[in-house]
Amino acid sequence: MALFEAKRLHKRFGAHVVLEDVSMRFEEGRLSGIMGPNGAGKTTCFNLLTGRHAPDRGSVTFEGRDITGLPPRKIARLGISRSFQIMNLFDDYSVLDNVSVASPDVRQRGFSMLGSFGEAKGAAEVLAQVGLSGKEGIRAKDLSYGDRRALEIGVALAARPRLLFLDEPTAGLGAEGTARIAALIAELKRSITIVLIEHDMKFLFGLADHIYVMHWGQVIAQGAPAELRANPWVQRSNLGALA
Amino acid sequence: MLAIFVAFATLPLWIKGIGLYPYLGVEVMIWIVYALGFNLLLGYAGLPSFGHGAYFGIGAYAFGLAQLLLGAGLWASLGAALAAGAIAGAVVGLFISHRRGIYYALLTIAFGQIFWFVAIKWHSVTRGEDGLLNIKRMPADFGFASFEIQKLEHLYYFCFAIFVVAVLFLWRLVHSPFGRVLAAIKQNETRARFVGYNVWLYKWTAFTLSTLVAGVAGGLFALAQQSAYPNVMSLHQSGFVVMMVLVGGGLVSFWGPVLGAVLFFIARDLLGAYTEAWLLWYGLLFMLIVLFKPEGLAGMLRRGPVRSQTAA
Amino acid sequence: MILSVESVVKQYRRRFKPGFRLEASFAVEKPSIVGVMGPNGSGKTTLFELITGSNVPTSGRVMCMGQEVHGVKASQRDRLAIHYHQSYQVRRFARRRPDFLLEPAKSDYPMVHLFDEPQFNTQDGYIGFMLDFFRRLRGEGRVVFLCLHPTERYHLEILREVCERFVFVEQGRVSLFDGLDAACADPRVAAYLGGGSIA
Amino acid sequence: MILELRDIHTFYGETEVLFGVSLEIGAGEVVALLGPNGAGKTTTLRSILGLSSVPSGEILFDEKNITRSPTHEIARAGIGWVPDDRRIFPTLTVERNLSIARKKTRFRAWSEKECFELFSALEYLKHRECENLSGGEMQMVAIARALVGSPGLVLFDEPSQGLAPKIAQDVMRTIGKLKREGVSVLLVEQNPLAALAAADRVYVMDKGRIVHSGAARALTDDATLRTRLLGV
Repeated sequence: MALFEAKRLHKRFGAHVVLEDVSMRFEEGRLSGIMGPNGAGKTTCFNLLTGRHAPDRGSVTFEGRDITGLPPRKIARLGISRSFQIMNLFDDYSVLDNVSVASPDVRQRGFSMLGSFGEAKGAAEVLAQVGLSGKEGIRAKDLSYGDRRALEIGVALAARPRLLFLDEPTAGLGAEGTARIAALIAELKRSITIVLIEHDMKFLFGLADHIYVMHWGQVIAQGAPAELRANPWVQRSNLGALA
Repeated sequence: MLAIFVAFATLPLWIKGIGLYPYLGVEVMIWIVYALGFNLLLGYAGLPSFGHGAYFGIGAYAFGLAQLLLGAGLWASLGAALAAGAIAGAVVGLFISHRRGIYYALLTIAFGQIFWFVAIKWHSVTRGEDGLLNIKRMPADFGFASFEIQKLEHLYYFCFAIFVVAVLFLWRLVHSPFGRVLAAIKQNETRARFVGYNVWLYKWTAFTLSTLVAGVAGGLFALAQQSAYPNVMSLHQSGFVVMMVLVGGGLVSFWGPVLGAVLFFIARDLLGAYTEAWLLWYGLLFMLIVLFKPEGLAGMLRRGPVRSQTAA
Repeated sequence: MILSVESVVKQYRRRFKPGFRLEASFAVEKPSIVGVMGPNGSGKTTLFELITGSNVPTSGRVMCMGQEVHGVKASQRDRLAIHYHQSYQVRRFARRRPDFLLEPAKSDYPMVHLFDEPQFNTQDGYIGFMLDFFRRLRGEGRVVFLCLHPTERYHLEILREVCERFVFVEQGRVSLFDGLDAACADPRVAAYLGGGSIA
Repeated sequence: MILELRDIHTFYGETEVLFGVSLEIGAGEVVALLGPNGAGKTTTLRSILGLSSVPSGEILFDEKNITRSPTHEIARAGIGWVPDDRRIFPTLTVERNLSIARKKTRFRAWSEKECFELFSALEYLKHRECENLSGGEMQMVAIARALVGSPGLVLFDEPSQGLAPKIAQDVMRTIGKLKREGVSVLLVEQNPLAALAAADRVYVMDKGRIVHSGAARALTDDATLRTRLLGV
């Protein structure tokens, strides 16, 4: 049984159809990728999988449990976490507070009105993992762009997920920044199941075990990177040249 | 904080020296409590409530009715004010907590107007526009001892005690996990959802707490004024608390509303002595601050870049 | 029979005078990939709209999986045929009667997919995935229409690689061809392709 | 040089999309800009037109710095634009669409008559409302509209998109005519071979950077390089 499975998802916003008959399986311990041109429905697909929108038809299961249509907070509490393409940080909070607020430790004490906030358990480890040790006190909005990208992943990690969704973690990063995120994800891959949306093919083909290609709101192809690359049209493209 | 407590504790000793009167101190403290409670919502949770006077008024009526109809003592009447504010807020909160921004603001105005209208029209209970008169200042009974608060000076210290408790509670609250989560929701509601917070429940709780505090403040107001009347529930009275919080700098500092309330009453009494149109000038000041210094007075007093609320 | 366009006529009017007229009558019995070509303004888009049920024919009818498209609830009409323009799905349906008077779609998933000028870029490799997708749809028993203006040699390669049949639309008339060579042999198609500079 | 981009960086919000793009176009030169979906071609055009924020780098047009000029000033300086979605006023006639686009710059003005010579079909369509035109006819109007605005440089964003082969060839031929009249052209295209045939020089972009620049001829002749860069 796959850790996470989506079956025949449909979603439309008014007359605009964004997802049509999308099925995906994410196996435990593997890194799956989703790629596709702009407007293909990748981010909407993520939004459905993580509870931001409910599908019109179809089902989503996590560890065999039906989670279709659950609100984001319930999905998050089951151990599914996500990062955002357009950064979604607690901008006025320090790096440490960003990670602390996102941790289950603080979340459980959230309604304590007289206790003190303090530092969440494991926050230091998360910051070390994403390479932000030593920057605990800096406000999120004062960080460099690359550090903000790293913190975006850090906040998602702080929830101690079993399944991590990352939406274009390298968007807007140059070669160096991309290399940093690639090293981080390669490291994370050893301990958690990851699903990644990415435009950068070189990045994705280097990391993923299985890739879904989306277009027109549908999965138009899927397979291991080597299988996808074997397509003759792919061979003649830039993607072929990466091999 | 200590400086503020000391200033208010000694206020009756020096206030006449600067040409003002002790009752002003009572009024200022009541409004500070009200404004701090309001700022929990506006400054910390980022939820604009523009009909907040309703809950202040409900507190005042509850205090008066408990005393006049049920013959309740001081504590029970204050308890009734607190409970009435909280219950009214809890019910309204059910209808508005899934909203934010302008929709939230509009709904709070609508509910505020409903309560105001009820206060005016439900003549048999609220006595319409005349309001409840002859509310007495009952003795404060602590079980082992009982104090009269008829005299202004005694009333002052009674209010001061409640003021200290309320300020300490609110200060503790905004630095507790609850307060920090609330501020996190203000910064990024979407993200808060995705790390597992029940955003709706937090917003509802914040609203209820804030109306609870408004109810207490309203109860004290009825006690001090010895009456309760619908005027305090009107939209423009609700606007005063928004002005106090914004002018004082509630968005950047816990103490902003304190500054704002003090300035408001000084402006009322000093400007009011020269011109009937003091509110016009105060309104202009408010506009200038919102336009050029949205962080308010507290923001101006801070040197250098505005420190984050989290560092406190 | 998956799709049959039965003596369909669409007559537009301009200021009470007859304007553009499209006539079509053809059928696609079995799952296949059909190429669609024709000059701008020849009626291709109108034809697609008639098939998806977003445009009402003046006479004749379009049958999809045994149902007349205009007899199916507008909210479910996308389970018969869907229209893609470039990277987006277009779904606007003409409603002449309220939905509750119409029958539900018998199919759960669209059986006819009309791709209107998908963007084929040789550099990003998606062409291969798109072509595989068309083949997969056909393998699942559906009909694919691929409308493409062949402005470069590789466009013809694409059409030759995946399409079994061709529809050529010109001035409101629809002709069918079996295979690309048969289509190119027709003088009207040759003229449309611009005198062999790419063919 | 009529247009010069010096190391420009462009952002959407806080996300960087162009990472130091430099390119130049000489007077009367046709330059093609090619690359896969999402490489930054359209963003480059938007940056030149002042529609995207360019916090660092310089854009010089006709020896004036236009990096931070508002779009209407850039247009008045003499940059014409043929957008990929054409953006013609649908309820106005062809003639009216052209007359409202007329403006004076330091470059040569094209009369309506000259435009009709370029696209003979337009002469017969001039009283038609634009919403009744076919895709190819609309493209002609869009180009003519750029020309009556007296441009020194015209930016074409995927002009052959959605056009029948014959019409697409006509559009490419028009670009040759503009060149002979001394108008410079920057051409963004999905169809690499057609663009190479029309252009003097070519830039290839990928992921927000220029990855190749050189003579169009050289790329047409070098099949290995062309396959590697363009996949054709």
